[in-house]
Amino acid sequence: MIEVLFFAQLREQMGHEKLALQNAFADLGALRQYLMAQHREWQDYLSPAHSLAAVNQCLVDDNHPLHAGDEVAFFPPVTGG
Amino acid sequence: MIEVLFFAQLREQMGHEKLALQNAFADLGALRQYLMAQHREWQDYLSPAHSLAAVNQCLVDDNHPLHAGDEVAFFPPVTGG
Amino acid sequence: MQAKQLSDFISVQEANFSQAEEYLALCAGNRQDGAIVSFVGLVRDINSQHRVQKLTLEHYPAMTEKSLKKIVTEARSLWPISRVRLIHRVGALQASEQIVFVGVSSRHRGHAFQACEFIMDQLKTRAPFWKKEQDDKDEHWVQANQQDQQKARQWLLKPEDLSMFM
Amino acid sequence: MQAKQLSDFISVQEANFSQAEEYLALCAGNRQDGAIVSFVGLVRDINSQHRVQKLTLEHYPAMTEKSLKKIVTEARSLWPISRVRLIHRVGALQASEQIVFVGVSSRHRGHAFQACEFIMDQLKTRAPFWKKEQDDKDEHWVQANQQDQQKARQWLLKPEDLSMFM
Repeated sequence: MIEVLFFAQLREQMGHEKLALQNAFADLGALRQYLMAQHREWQDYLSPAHSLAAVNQCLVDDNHPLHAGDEVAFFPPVTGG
Repeated sequence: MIEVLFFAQLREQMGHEKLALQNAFADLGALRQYLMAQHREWQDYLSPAHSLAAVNQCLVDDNHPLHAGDEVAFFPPVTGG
Repeated sequence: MQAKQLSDFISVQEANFSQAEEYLALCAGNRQDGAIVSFVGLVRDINSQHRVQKLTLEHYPAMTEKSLKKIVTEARSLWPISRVRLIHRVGALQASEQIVFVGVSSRHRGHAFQACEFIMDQLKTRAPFWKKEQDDKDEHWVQANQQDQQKARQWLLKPEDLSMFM
Repeated sequence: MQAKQLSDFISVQEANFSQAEEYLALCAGNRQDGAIVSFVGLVRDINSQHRVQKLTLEHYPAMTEKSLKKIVTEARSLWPISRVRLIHRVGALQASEQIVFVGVSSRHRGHAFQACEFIMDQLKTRAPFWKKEQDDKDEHWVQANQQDQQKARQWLLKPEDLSMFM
């Protein structure tokens, strides 16, 4: 299982705080493509141009491999400080 | 009259805190050369490599013109902060 | 450099902090360092032409401290700094309130300035915080700005300029 | 930027200063600025391998404040900063004591960092202060260091790098 979290504006846009997926994905890019294919709007919200992604709480890019039990998070560019 | 002040290590080396000169000098360089010619050691102490100079409390170089009433100061490179 | 002087304090908290106490923690018993640089970020009254009434800071708790520790570790690998203190607030904040503190002590001021600014620049683009602003018109998520991305990247792109300070 | 926020406080004094009070003076009633950067210089315990017992700071009173004002004016011409506070102590100081404070407030952090470091770098090479150190061996005048000269010059030599922050 892979747990997918959403934060801030992206959480509101997606209408989900968390998803639990049973599928296996080779890498973050495969998971992203899978989610983007679910709804027309998600295509936009989850595109790499509009969102960052972390796997197990570290920022990574689409080539990062995924394993069962990973915690994946998608969120907008950060605005702290 | 031109008043010449010395500070810090240079004051101790020169053995003077202040000199009052009646001579006229075209510029700071002329005054510096005049003083350097007074004692063999002053040649070294007052060389531009070892001392900075201010005219009327502003850092200047040897081309700066001098006028009667100017306050000139020579001092080592500064070490505040 | 004495190893015991190398300590990090990192905190993510709702409570306000005292800049004065943070400064003292950087100085107390610290006889080796000649330089203390500190940064405080405040909620600005006016952002993008609208008057900010309040601000809510959301974060990703499991990741926040981890990402801040990583940034401080990178700063330590770039400059010989001694003490680092980093506090970031979350939750509801009013205009003029303190949001973030970064303090760095070092033997030499150049290292402390560079490390402090580096930590802020990296935090701005890599630490999982998001601001929601309530102004006199509406409530909206603050958009990330391009200049912050550039500032953060510049540290990585110019090693020859960095080497000057090392 | 509101004109009333543009104020300089410059002081050359024997008395110690409170970093906490200086920070408050940069923040109090300041609703426009998002960034406060401050620097404090301390007497280091050990300089050039000898243990510093005490330090005496001599200055050129007629010139000191004038030169500090000039440096702050230059910083204002380079970056849109709001409040500046600059204090330099003179006279006898012990190890670990505070020597100098520079604090800058600004809307954006990059400007505050740059202006604060610029003021320190210029002060180090242009303000008429001289340190005499008493260590466990003898009393001697501190020699100016070449790195400070380079740091001060670098601000003048690289306008294209500066423009990035403006």
